[in-house]
Amino acid sequence: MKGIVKIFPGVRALDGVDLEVLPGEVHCLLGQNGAGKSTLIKTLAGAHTPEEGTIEWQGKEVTLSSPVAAINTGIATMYQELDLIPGLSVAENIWLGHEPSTVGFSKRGSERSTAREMLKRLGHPEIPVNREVGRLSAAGQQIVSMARALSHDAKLIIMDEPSAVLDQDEVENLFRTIRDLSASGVAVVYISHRLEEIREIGDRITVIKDGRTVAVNLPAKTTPTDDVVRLMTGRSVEYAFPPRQTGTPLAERKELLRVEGLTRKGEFNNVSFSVRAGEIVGLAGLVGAGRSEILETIYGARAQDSGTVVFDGKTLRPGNVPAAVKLGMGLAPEERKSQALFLDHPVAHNISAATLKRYSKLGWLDRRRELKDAAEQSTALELRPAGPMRPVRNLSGGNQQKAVVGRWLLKGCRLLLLDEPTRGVDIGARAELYALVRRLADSGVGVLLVSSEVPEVLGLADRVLVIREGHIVREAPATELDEHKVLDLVMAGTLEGALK
Amino acid sequence: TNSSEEDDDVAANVAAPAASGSEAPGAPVTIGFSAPAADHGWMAAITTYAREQAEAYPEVTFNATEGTNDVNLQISQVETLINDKVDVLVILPHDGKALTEIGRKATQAGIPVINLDREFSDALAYRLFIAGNNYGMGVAAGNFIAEQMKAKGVSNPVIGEIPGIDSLPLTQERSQGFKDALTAAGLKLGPRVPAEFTVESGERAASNLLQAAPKLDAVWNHDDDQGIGVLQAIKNAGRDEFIMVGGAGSGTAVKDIAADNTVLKATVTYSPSMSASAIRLARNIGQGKGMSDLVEHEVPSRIILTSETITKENAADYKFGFAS
Amino acid sequence: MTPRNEDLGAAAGAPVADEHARIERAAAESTAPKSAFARLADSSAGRNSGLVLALVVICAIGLITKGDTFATTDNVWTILRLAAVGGVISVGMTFVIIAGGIDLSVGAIVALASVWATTTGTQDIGTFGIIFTSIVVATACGVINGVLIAYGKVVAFIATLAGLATYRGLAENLSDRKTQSIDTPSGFLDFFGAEPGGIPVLVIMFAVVAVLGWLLLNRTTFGRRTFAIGGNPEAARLAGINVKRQTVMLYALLGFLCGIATIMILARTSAGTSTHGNLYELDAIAAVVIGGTLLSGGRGTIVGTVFGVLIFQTLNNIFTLNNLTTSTQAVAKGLIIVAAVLLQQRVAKTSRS
Amino acid sequence: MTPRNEDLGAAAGAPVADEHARIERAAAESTAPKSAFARLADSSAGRNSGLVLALVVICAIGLITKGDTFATTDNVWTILRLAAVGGVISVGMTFVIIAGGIDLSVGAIVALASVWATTTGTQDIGTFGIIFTSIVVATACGVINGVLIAYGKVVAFIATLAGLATYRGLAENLSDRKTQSIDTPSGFLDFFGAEPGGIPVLVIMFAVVAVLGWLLLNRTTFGRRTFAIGGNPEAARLAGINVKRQTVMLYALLGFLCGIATIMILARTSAGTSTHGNLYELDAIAAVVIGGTLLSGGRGTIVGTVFGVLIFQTLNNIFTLNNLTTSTQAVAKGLIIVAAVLLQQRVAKTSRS
Ligand SMILES: Nc1ncnc2c1ncn2[C@@H]1O[C@H](COP(=O)(O)OP(=O)(O)OP(=O)(O)O)[C@@H](O)[C@H]1O
Ligand SMILES: Nc1ncnc2c1ncn2[C@@H]1O[C@H](COP(=O)(O)OP(=O)(O)OP(=O)(O)O)[C@@H](O)[C@H]1O
Ligand SMILES: [Mg+2]
Ligand SMILES: [Mg+2]
Repeated sequence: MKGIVKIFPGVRALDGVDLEVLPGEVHCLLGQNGAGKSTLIKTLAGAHTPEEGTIEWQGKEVTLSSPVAAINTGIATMYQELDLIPGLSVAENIWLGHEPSTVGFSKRGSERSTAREMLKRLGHPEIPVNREVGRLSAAGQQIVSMARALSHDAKLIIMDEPSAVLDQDEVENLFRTIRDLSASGVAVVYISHRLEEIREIGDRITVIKDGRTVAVNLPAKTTPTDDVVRLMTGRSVEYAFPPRQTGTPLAERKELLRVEGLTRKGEFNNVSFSVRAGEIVGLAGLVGAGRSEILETIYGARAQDSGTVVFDGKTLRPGNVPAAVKLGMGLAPEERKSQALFLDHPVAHNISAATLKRYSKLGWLDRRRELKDAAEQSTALELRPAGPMRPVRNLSGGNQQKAVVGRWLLKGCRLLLLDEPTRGVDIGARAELYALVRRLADSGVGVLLVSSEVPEVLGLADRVLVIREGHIVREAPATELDEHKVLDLVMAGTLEGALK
Repeated sequence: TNSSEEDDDVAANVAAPAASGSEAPGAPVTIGFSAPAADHGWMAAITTYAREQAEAYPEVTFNATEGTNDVNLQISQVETLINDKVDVLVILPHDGKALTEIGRKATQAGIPVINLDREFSDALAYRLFIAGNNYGMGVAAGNFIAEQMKAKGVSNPVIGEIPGIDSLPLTQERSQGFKDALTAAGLKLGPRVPAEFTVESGERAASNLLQAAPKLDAVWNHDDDQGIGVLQAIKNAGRDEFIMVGGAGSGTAVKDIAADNTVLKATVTYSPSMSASAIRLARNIGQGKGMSDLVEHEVPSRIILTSETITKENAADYKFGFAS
Repeated sequence: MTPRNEDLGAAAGAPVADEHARIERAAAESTAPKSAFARLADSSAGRNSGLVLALVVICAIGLITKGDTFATTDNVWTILRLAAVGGVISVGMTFVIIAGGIDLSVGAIVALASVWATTTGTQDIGTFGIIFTSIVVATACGVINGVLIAYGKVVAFIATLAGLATYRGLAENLSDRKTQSIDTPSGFLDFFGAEPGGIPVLVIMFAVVAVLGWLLLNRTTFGRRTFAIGGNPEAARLAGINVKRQTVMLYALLGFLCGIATIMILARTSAGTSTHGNLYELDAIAAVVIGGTLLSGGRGTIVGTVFGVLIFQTLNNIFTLNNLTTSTQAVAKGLIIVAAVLLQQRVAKTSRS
Repeated sequence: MTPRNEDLGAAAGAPVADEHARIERAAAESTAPKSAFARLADSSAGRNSGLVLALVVICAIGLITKGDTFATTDNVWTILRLAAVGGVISVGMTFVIIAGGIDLSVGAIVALASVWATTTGTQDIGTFGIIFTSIVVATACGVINGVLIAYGKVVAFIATLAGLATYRGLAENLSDRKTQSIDTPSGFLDFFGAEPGGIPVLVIMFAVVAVLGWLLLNRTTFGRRTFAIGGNPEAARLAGINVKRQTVMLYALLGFLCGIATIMILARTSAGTSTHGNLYELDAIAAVVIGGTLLSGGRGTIVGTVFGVLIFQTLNNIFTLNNLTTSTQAVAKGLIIVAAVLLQQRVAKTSRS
């Protein structure tokens, strides 16, 4: 690809990008949120038509005018935003658009068996091929998306942040697949904000910034992290975790949240713990362990079968979100698109959605103050481009995530429930976010943090709860745990069991 | 107003069985009845008259399937009545031609069919046809207006028309009669805005008509039910330079005409009492009797009613309206 | 920074099989604690168990109030004959709604096709002329709708609302608002009015359309794509589906089925008129939605639609048998619809937990 | 205890002035490269420029065909008076549709309220009785719809379809299908029939409803929540918005506006009847959708709806002035609607690029 230019109304998303991919290599694409990575690969996938620039495929110039054209050329894509049809089954999604069929009748038997085969290759024989995709977890959907890309027998597979919703276990499966692909000569374009993944799987790196290529042909294994980050952000970033709170010992602080025997059948069982003011409590566990469900139940978005949630001395009625919000809870949910964002509404309105009361007098909105505060919030999170009246839909994935987190930072909650807050957020903004969360805690806010990245939980939290299959298997100060211990716990249940 | 006074009128119109002639009590008869949806004063009166007439005969069982404007559903209702093995069927079809097939089927099944008001396309499909005279109604309205214009000495009068639902054959017949009568008198038809037999559509149509014609001499409104809206629109617009003729003959219209305080000066009838007649004759047919005023042994096969013109002079004599 | 997983696995000593067991358990979780009844509820018939129950309740009402006539074979055929015309259209409407669209013009299409098929010229050609004209006119209208929506990018609601006005207006102009009887002696009425083996031809046609519709929706790529563009049109496009062509084909299919319905209504009434098909759009949409198809697209079943049609028509039949007045019918219908939906939800919930 | 955001900003140590500059720059970014025309197109009037154009074209047709009567003040008031009743309902419908709902029962609500407000008992109380009853009955129907949808979880389409049947059935039962004139001598007709300063009261009412509706939708938390639950109900719920209560309030608002419309229709026709409001639901939805509001929710404008209403009524007026037959009107209307939408798209596209 050479000199690709893509213009959206008001934004020059790509401003002359070059990208060169060799057969059998894993080519990593790096850049900040909103740099233009997804836009670039969408032009390569035929989903966008570029205004300028040329694409060469195996030495010949081609025009990829539609997704079909790209697929037929031999380019398969896993998009950043999951592109599956929720109402169709796993097998149907995998084969969508190129169903094996005789005179229009789809061969459902062969569809299913090949789908099963492919899932097995991906290390997930347990995903039922007849299950509706909408009922799978985000991780499950990502795997189906992967299987679909494989089903095309493509020469080039593009993966836009495939690991964002996966835990380390699943990421390893993914890497095994990628290595298989490379071995058979298939090229992979891999996008991720986790530099350690790039190191492990990547061959070469291309860095883009503000729609322009700023570096090509960097060796993935050896380029110093600082260099990469500077290329991406234009500055050096301190990406260490902020220091923990000193001063009043946590044990002496006021208890903010007390969860007692919380149970939802089939999701989690007899969960009890507490969060104190100014404390960051992390929930570690594998995808599907039930952490999101626990958070949502505390928040009232789901009603528990038994158990109580006591917040600030008051017992909450099950399944009552407005009451929880009124008392000062906020939840940044896991699925930004379906659970958090009003895609067609301006960024500012998305950020202020939970804070409307603050700006209203007898129901009348003070829109100027609302806009100002929302804009400040998005600046604090480095949300780009910053136009507060831009529809959220047009933001890059990482920036959308920032808007979700921004909503609750603006609200100024007393207890913040963060479910995968850094999913898809670039390394610079991530550091900002960590600092922000720590500052919040220091000012007395309680934080309950769910993340599939164990280092994040360990680095940010004061205390860690390890969840396995809906049970708390270990509770300990973060300083007493390390990654190995946590991973052993989430897989084997108890440390003793793992060591045996 | 839905005063009870008009309900009394309705009841008074239904004759109690006499002891002699065709009115003498006879064998039990089950009469099946099907009509379009009673979404209009006139159509509501059709059902009411039929029901009350049937109730006046102890030996008559009245099996009414009420109301639909969907021919498909009405066909199925008649099918249900045939399944039920009624003795005689009285059908006021939503669309005469579209229900011919089922009329024929009923006849073939040995059930005599009385076709009310909207005629089947095949005379073999009914035993008796009773109807008002739509064409005659238009003629009556046209003649009345022509007379008035002549009496007033207006040359080249602007004559408006507010018909009901334009796609119904009955509307087309009425309009044709009206036009023919005007033409015969050397007059021309002016603006024409159809309504939909409802008060509201009458108001809307009249508002538009009055706008389209800054000056009018006469208007024929096909239907007195929609006429309530028409009159209100005229009142709202503060217009009174013309005369209006109503249609079908509702209780309110007759009262207005008698009071003579609106532009409504006359109405031409299309009496819903035909359904009461239909029930009486259905009973006669079911019992194998003739009509006592005729010397024939059996009920004839076609009866067409006439359209009366009701004016201030004769309004007091007219009892057979419908409530609206 | 992140430790390699293999190392971890080795360190933890957890066999791979164990890992699989974990995920498998998670996946099985939702099916495991289910009773036989719940499993039935997950199957196609079961997914409609609420509808079945609603229909059963309605039939019970029929039996109680008018057992002698309601339960006769004749009456069952009466219900089915009545259901047939609207049923055929509802099957087509199911496709369009699953694809995230809507068609308000179906009734008007039936009107136009019925008028066109009964002009003297067409009738002279005979049975074939009537059938051919009905189908071609109706399908053409469907194609026009589809092209406006897919290529003209007019919102389906608006495009077909305009179609409703235009097609019915054309029907009125063409027929001069007169009802046109089929009276050229031809086999048309005899054929479609026949009842081979006691089963009315119209009912057979409805059954065939429903079965073929089911196959088309659930067993072909066409059906798969219909779900896809309704579930997520952008994702469908990215998967290489020609969304525009598929959209046109869907409206054409519905138009075609309106043509079939036209033939059926012509057979039933022996006449074509511009008032045919009045408010069919509402009936069809209502049947589809009662049948559990989402108005927002992406999900729905033909079986549900057939139940929706039967529920409405059985209700009509029971009202007729009981001589209810129109007003009472309306009130009863409204209340029963709400009750049926609430009931259906209750059943769905029980079978899920 | 809640830390205000300002503190955070300060804690971050970023100089406030600097941040502001950054925000301003960013905000300017999106407007900078735009032409004056494009900026107009972005403003409220501009977003509806296609509609304005469509209305202008339609008016031009009116002027050309019937200039002498079309352009009179009287005729303008006639159009506006006709637009008023449906307009008030359409404003309410805009809210419901933006919130992702739909209400098919508005016409039936008007029928029921009009009948109830003109019973002898109510009329005896006088003007106040009529107004009070109209509003209370209509609002109550709206609340029932809302509760069924929000708490009973019945799909809006089905719940209000049932409402359509039930309310109209009740209206027929209550009035025994007779038209009930308002003849108790009271100031009702005089008041609402008045034309202070030459402006009909009904038109004033419509204008007031439209302006208040615009303010409510665009300047209050109520409006913001309406957009939110239409844009993404799950996200709205998780943002702490009481989605159920808001839903009930929205249908109640629409019911209330149906009550206003009932008063207006009573004033215009001086009679209550169960046939009032026939097919209002379709007219209102059509006006809203033509006005650019998405049927799927989350987006829409009151201004667009007002234009939609005006376009339809002006068309009707021009048809009448030109003495077109109903059938020709229907065809013309269909074609003009499609043309208007295609035109609107073209304009929108030009103004965007
Ligand atoms: N449809 C669109 N309309 C307008 N602007 C868009 C659209 N899609 C993307 N953009 C803009 O293009 C720029 C590049 O976005 P892109 O999604 O490619 O970023 P990215 O590098 O993938 O970021 P992330 O890491 O957050 O996923 C952003 O400024 C974004 O706001
Ligand atoms: N809508 C749903 N229907 C059926 N099953 C679901 C649904 N949502 C989630 N599940 C299942 O519930 C289990 C827990 O889900 P989930 O992945 O959200 O857990 P988690 O611990 O929050 O994981 P993570 O946050 O790491 O993704 C999984 O087995 C998932 O498949
Ligand atoms: Mg991206
Ligand atoms: Mg989760």
